[in-house]
Amino acid sequence: MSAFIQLDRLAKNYGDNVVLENLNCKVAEGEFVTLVGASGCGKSTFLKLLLGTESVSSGQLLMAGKPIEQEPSPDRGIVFQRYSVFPHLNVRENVALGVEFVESKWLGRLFGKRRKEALAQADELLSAVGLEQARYKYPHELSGGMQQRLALAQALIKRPKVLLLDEPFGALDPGIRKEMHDLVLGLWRQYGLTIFMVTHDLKEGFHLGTRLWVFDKIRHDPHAPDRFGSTITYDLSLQSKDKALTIAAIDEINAQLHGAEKTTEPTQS
Amino acid sequence: MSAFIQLDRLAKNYGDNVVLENLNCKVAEGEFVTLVGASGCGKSTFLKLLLGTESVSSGQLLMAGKPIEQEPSPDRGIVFQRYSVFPHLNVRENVALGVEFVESKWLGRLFGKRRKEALAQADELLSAVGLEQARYKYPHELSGGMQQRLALAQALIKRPKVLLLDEPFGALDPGIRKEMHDLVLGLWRQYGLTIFMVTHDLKEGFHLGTRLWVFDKIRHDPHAPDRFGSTITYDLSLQSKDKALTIAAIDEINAQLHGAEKTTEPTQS
Amino acid sequence: QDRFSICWSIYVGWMPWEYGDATGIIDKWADKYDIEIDVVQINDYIESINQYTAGQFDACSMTSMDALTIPAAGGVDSTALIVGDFSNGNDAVILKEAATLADIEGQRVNLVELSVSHYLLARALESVGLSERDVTVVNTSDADMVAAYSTRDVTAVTTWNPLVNEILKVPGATKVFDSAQIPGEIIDTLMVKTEVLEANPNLGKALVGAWYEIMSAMESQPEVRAHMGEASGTDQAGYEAQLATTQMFYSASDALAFVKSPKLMTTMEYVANFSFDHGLLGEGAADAGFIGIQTPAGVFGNSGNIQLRFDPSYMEMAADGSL
Amino acid sequence: MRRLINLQPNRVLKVALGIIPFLLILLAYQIGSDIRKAENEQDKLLPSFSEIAAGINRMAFEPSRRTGDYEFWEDTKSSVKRLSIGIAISATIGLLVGLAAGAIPMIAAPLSPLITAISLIPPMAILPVLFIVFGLGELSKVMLIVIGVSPFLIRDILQRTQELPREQLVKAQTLGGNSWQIILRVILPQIVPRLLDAVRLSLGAAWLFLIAAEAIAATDGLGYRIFLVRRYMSMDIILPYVVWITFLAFTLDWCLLKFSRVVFPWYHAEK
Amino acid sequence: MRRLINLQPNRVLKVALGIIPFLLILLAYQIGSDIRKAENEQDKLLPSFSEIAAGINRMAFEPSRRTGDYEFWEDTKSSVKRLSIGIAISATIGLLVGLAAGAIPMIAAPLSPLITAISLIPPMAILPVLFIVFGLGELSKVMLIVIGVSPFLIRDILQRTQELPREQLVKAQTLGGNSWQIILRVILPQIVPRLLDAVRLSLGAAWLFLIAAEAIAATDGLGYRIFLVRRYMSMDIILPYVVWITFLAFTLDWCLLKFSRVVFPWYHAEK
Ligand SMILES: Nc1ncnc2c1ncn2[C@@H]1O[C@H](COP(=O)(O)OP(=O)(O)OP(=O)(O)O)[C@@H](O)[C@H]1O
Ligand SMILES: Nc1ncnc2c1ncn2[C@@H]1O[C@H](COP(=O)(O)OP(=O)(O)OP(=O)(O)O)[C@@H](O)[C@H]1O
Ligand SMILES: [Mg+2]
Ligand SMILES: [Mg+2]
Repeated sequence: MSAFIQLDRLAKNYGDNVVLENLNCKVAEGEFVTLVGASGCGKSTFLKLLLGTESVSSGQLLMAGKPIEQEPSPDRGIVFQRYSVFPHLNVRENVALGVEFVESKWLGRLFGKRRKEALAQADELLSAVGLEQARYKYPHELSGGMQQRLALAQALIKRPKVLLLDEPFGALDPGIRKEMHDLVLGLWRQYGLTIFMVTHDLKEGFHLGTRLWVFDKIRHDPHAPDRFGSTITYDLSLQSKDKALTIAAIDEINAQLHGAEKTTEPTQS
Repeated sequence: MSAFIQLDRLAKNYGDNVVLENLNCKVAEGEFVTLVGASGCGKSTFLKLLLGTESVSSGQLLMAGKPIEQEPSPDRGIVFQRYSVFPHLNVRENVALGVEFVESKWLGRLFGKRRKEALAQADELLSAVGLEQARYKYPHELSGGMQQRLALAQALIKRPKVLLLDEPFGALDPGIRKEMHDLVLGLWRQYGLTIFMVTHDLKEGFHLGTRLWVFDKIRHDPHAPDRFGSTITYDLSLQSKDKALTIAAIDEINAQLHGAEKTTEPTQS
Repeated sequence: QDRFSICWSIYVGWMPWEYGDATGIIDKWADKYDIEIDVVQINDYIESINQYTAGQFDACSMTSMDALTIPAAGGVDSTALIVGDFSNGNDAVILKEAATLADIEGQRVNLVELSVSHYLLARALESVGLSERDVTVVNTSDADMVAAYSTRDVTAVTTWNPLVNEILKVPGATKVFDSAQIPGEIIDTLMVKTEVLEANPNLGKALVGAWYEIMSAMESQPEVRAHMGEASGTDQAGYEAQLATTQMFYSASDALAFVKSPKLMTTMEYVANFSFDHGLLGEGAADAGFIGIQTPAGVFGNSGNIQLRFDPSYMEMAADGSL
Repeated sequence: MRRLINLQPNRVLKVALGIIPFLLILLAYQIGSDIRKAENEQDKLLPSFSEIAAGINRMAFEPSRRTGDYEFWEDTKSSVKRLSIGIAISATIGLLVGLAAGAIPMIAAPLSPLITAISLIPPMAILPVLFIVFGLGELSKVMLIVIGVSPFLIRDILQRTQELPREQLVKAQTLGGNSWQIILRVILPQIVPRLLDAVRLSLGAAWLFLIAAEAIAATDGLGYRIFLVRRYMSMDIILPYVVWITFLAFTLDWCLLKFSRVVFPWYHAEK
Repeated sequence: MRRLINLQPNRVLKVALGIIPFLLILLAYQIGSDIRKAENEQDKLLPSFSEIAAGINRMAFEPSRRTGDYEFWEDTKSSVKRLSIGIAISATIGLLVGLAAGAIPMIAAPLSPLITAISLIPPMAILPVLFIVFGLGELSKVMLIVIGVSPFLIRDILQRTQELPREQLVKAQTLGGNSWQIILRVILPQIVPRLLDAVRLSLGAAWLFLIAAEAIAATDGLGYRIFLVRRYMSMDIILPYVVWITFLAFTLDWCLLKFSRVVFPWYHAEK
C-alpha cells in the first residue's frame, strides 16, 4: 500500500491533557476513512492535525511523504457540522469565493467577465451537489441539508486531495441523511478524493467508509483521566462489506464504546 | 377500548397557517404512542395541545372525557429536547422543587424537616433514573444524557398520568440512546404512564412504542403550502412487533416521508 | 416658620457665608433670634439661583442683574437684604494678542452668555462706539474658561475672578477693560424672598447681624481670609488678589451709602435695558421698565409690578448697632 | 383562571395599555402646573401647555429678533450635524481598530488593555485636556463624542469579531484566502451589521456627550439652547427641546434598525 | 510563514505588548510637558511628574488646613458612597421592574413603551428639572445616577427575563408552580447573575452621572474636586483624580465579576 497519509507514533497533548497517543497508520490515496469513538476522545483533534490548525506534539504526520503543512491550505478541504458556509454570501458567491481568492490577490473579488467565469465554475459544482435551484438564495434560506451540500460544493471547488468531514450530518434529520450519504459517495468517486469523516453513527461509518477507525483509550488512570490519550483501537477494512460480519462488529464495538462511555462520559455545558 | 385521551375532528391553525387538521383517535390509559413525521409537520404543536400551552382551534381534545385543561398542570409531565432542567439548582433540588411548590404556597421553598422529607422523596426518584451518584451536582456538570435522566425524574415526582416527550434523545450521542430507551420503558411500566413521544428516528419509534402515529399532509396546494395541515396518516399498533413487518413498514414510511420532505423541506435558520 | 435655608456659590464676595457656616457665627445669630438657618453651598451658580427661584431656598447670593432676570422675571419678588460688594475690576475683558479694546471688533468672544460678563462686554463695546453686532459671542461655561483660553481658537474672553487672574498669568494676555471702569454696576447681593422677609423680620436680622460680624473678622484677621481662600480652592495669596479687585463693604454704613445713592437707580436702569434687549425679562415684557425695581432713591419702571427691591432697613439696624 | 405569567394582552389592549402611562404623565404635569400657577402666576418651572406651545411657536416658527434665524431648526441642524459626524468618525474608528484587533491577535495584545483603560476614563473629567488638544471649535464637540463613544465601539467590534465562528475562518483558509482577503471578504462584511447594532447601543451616550459639549462652548445647538435658557429658567423652551431630542434619538435608532434590516437581511434572519 | 490571523502571541509577549502603549503614553506626556514648560515655566496644563506627586501628597497625605480632613480620601469616600447607593437603588429598581415586566406580559404592555421613551431622554438635558424635583442634598446626586442608569437596567433585565427558555417555565408549571412561585424560585435566581452583568455594563454611565451631579451640587466628592480646581486649571490635581477614578472603576468592575463567578458558578459555566 502506497502511503499517501502516514501516521507515525503520532501523539497530541494540550499541556497535561494527553488527547491522542501512539497513532500508527498508513492511508492510501482514494480511501474513505470513517472515524468513530466516544465523545471527547480526540476525533476532532485528529482532523485538526490533518488540517494544520493544531500541531503535532510528537511523532510524525506525513502527507505524500512530507510533514503536513502547519496551516489550512486548499489541498485539504473541510466540512464542519455547522458554520461551514458564509451567511453574508449567496449560494453561488459562497462557492465562487474560492476562485476569487486565487485570482484577485488584493481585493479577493472579481468583476466583469472574470467574475462571470468564476460563477459559471461555481454553478457546475452546484449541479453536482443538487443545488442548482437555490443558486441565488442565502444560507439562512436553506435547510440544514442544503447548507451541508453547499459546504461540500464550496470545498470541492478547490479540487482538494483530501476532504475532512467532522460529523457533517450530525445536525440533520435522519430522513435527510440517506440522500447525503449517496451524495458524498458520489462525490468521492467522481473527484477521486481521500476522505476522513468523523461520525457518531456507527452504522453510517460502516455504510460509507472503505475503512473504519475506532478511537479509544486503552489505558486508564482513574485518578487522572487526562493522563493517557486515545489511540486507534480498531482499524477495519470495509472493502468486502459482509452483512453478517458488519453486524457482529457493530455489536462488539458498541459494547466496548458503551462500557467506556460510562466512565468517561464528559461534562456537557 | 376505553378512551383516556380522545381526539375528535381536532384541528389547529396559527392564523392562515393550518398546522393540524381532522385528527381523530382514541388512546387508552397506559399506551406508549410514538409520533413521527417530517420537520415542521406539527408534532410539537400536537404535544402543546396536550400540554395546554396552545389551545385547540376546532374539534375536541378530551382527557378522561373532559376537555383538556388549558394550562400546564402536574397531571401532564413533559421532557423537552433541551432546557427542561433548572441550571441554578442542583440535581436533588431540581427534583424536590415539585414537592416544594405544593407544600409551600408562598415561598415555594421548604425548610428544616419538611425540606429533608422532600429531598428524600427526590432521592428515591433519582435512584430510579440512575442518578444517585450525581445528587449534589449542578446540571452544567452533567452530560446530556444525565440531564435528560434528571428531567425525567423531575417530571415523575408529580406522578403524572400522561408523560409527553418531545424528541427527548434528539441531542444525545447515539451510543447513549440505548440506555435511555431501557430507562424510559422501565419507567413507563413502573409508573403506569401514558406516554406520547415525538422522535425523528423511525426505528426508535418502532422500538419503544405500543403504537406509532405518522403525521403528514394528505392534501397539498403548491401555491399555498400553509393552506392544508397535517393529520395522522398511519396509526400502527406495535403490540406484536413482528420483525419482518416492521422492516417493511419502516421502508414504506421512510419512502413516503422522504418524498414529502423534498417538497416541504423547511427553511432552517 | 422658624427654619430657613439659604444657598450660596463659590465667589470671592460670598465666601464669608462659608466661613460663617463653618465657624458657627450664623448658628449663633440664628439662635439669638430663635430660628434655624441652613447654609447650603451649590457648586453651580446658575443652579443655585434656579433652585431659589423654584422655591427650594429662602435666600440666595447673586448679582443684582441675575436677580432681575431670573427670580424677579419669574415672579419671585426678591429683596436685596445685604449688598456685600461691587466688582471693581473682578470682571474683565481679556484679549490674547491685541492691546486695546477697539481691536475686539470682529473677534469671537467667549463668555457666559446673558451673565454679568455679557453685560460688561456690552458696556465695554459701548465705551468704544461698538455694539454687540461687531463681535460674535460664544457661550462658554465658566468652569472651562481657563482651559478654553489656552486653546488656539480663543482670542477674546470676558469673565470674572478667579478666572481672570488665572488667565492673566498666561503670557500675552491683556486686560483691555474691567469692571473698575464701570464701578458699582456689578453688585453682589444676598436676595431674600420679600414675602418671607416680611413675615419673618428675624431672618433678616440674624443674617445681617451674622454678616457684619463676619465682615469685621474678615477685614481684620488675615487667617480668616486664608480660610476663605482655601475653601474656594486657592490659597490666601490667590484670594487676596481677588479681593483687591472687589470693593467689599466691610461696614454697614458703607453699604448703606451705596444703596441710598441715586446712582443705584441709574445702574439698574442700564441693567434693565440690557436685559430687555436680550429678551431676559420674559416674553410679556413690553419695555425695559416692565418689572419695577424699588430703590431707596425711587422706583424704576412699572411701580405696579415691583419684583426687585433694595431694602436698606436691616443694614441700617446693623449700622446703628441695634441688632 | 389562567396563570398570570401566561396571560397575553391582545394587540388592541397592548397599544391601549402602552399609551396610558403617557397620558397619566401629561395629566400629572397639568395638575402640577396648575397648582404652581395658582401660587405664582409667573411660575416658570412648570409652564402651562399653552405657554409651551407659545415657546415652540416662538423658537420654531418665528424668526429670531436678534439673528433672523428660525432658532429651533438651526439648533437641530447644528446638533444633528455634530452628532452624525461624531458617530460616523467613531464608527469608522471602531470598525477599523476593532476589526484589526479582533482579527489579528498580534494587534489585540497591545491594544486591548489600553482600550479597556481608556473606556473607563470619564471623558467629562478630562475636558480641559481635550480642549487644548482639539481646540474649542466644531472639532472639539465632535471629538468629545468620538472619545466618549469609540472605546466602547472598539471593544464591542473586537469582541464580535472574535465571536465569529472559528470554523468560518478555517474554511476560508482552506479556500486559499490569505489574511487580508479573509478580513476583507469574510470578516468585514459580517461585522458591518454588528457595527450598526453597536452604534445603536451607543447613541444614548453620543447624545449625552453632544449635549455636554454644547453646554460648554457653542453658539448654537440643542444642548446650547437648553443650557442658555436655563439661565432664566425657560422651561417652556427646555421641555419641548427635551421631547424633541428624545424623538430625534428614537427616530435615528429606528432608521438604523430599518436600514440594517433591509441591507443585511441574512444577519437578522440568523439571530 | 503562517498567516497573520493565525499568529498568537504567547503569555509573556502578550503582557509585554500590553504594557508598551502605557509606557509610550507616559513618555509622550513627559515630552509634551517638557516642551510646554520650556515655553512657559508656569504652565499648568501638563504639570511635571514631580508636581503631580506634590499634588497627590498635598491632597492625600496632608490634612487640609481648613478642615483637618485628608481631602482625597474624604472625596473618595463620598463619591464611592453615592455611587454605591445609586447603583444599589438602580439595581433594585431594575430587578423588580424588569423582572415583573419580563415575567408578566400584562405588566410589560404598559411599562415597556414608557421605559423605552425614558431611556432615550438624555439626563443631562433635564438636570435642572431633576435638581428641582429632588432637591440638592445627597438624594439628588444619587437620583441622577438612578435616573440615568435604571431605564437601561430595566430594559436589560426585561429582555433577559424574556430570553429564559420558555421550556423552563412550562416545566415549572407542570411541576405545579403558580406564577408567584415560578417567579420566586425559577426566574429570580436565574436573573440575579444577569443583573450583575448589566450593572457592570452600566458602571461607566453611573460614574459619568455621578461626576456631572457632583459638578453642579456638592461640597465634596471626586467630581466636585475636579470641577472646583478646574477654575484654576490645577491639572496636578485633576490628572491623579482622573487616574484614580479610572482605577476605582476598574476595581469595582473586577470585584463584581469575581463575586458573580464565585456565587453563580453555574451561570458562568453555562455561557
Ligand atoms: N484547544 C484545546 N485546548 C485544550 N484542550 C482541548 C482543546 N481542544 C480539545 N481539547 C480536549 O481534547 C479532548 C478531545 O477533544 P475533541 O474535540 O477532539 O473530541 P471529539 O472526539 O471530537 O469529541 P466529540 O465527539 O464530542 O466531537 C477533549 O478532552 C478536550 O477537552
Ligand atoms: N407560535 C406559533 N405561531 C405561528 N406558527 C407556529 C407557531 N408554532 C409553530 N408554528 C408553525 O407550526 C408548524 C409546525 O410546527 P411544529 O413545531 O409543531 O413542527 P414539528 O413537527 O415539531 O417540527 P420539528 O420536527 O422540526 O420539531 C410550523 O410550520 C411552524 O411554523
Ligand atoms: Mg468533535
Ligand atoms: Mg418539534
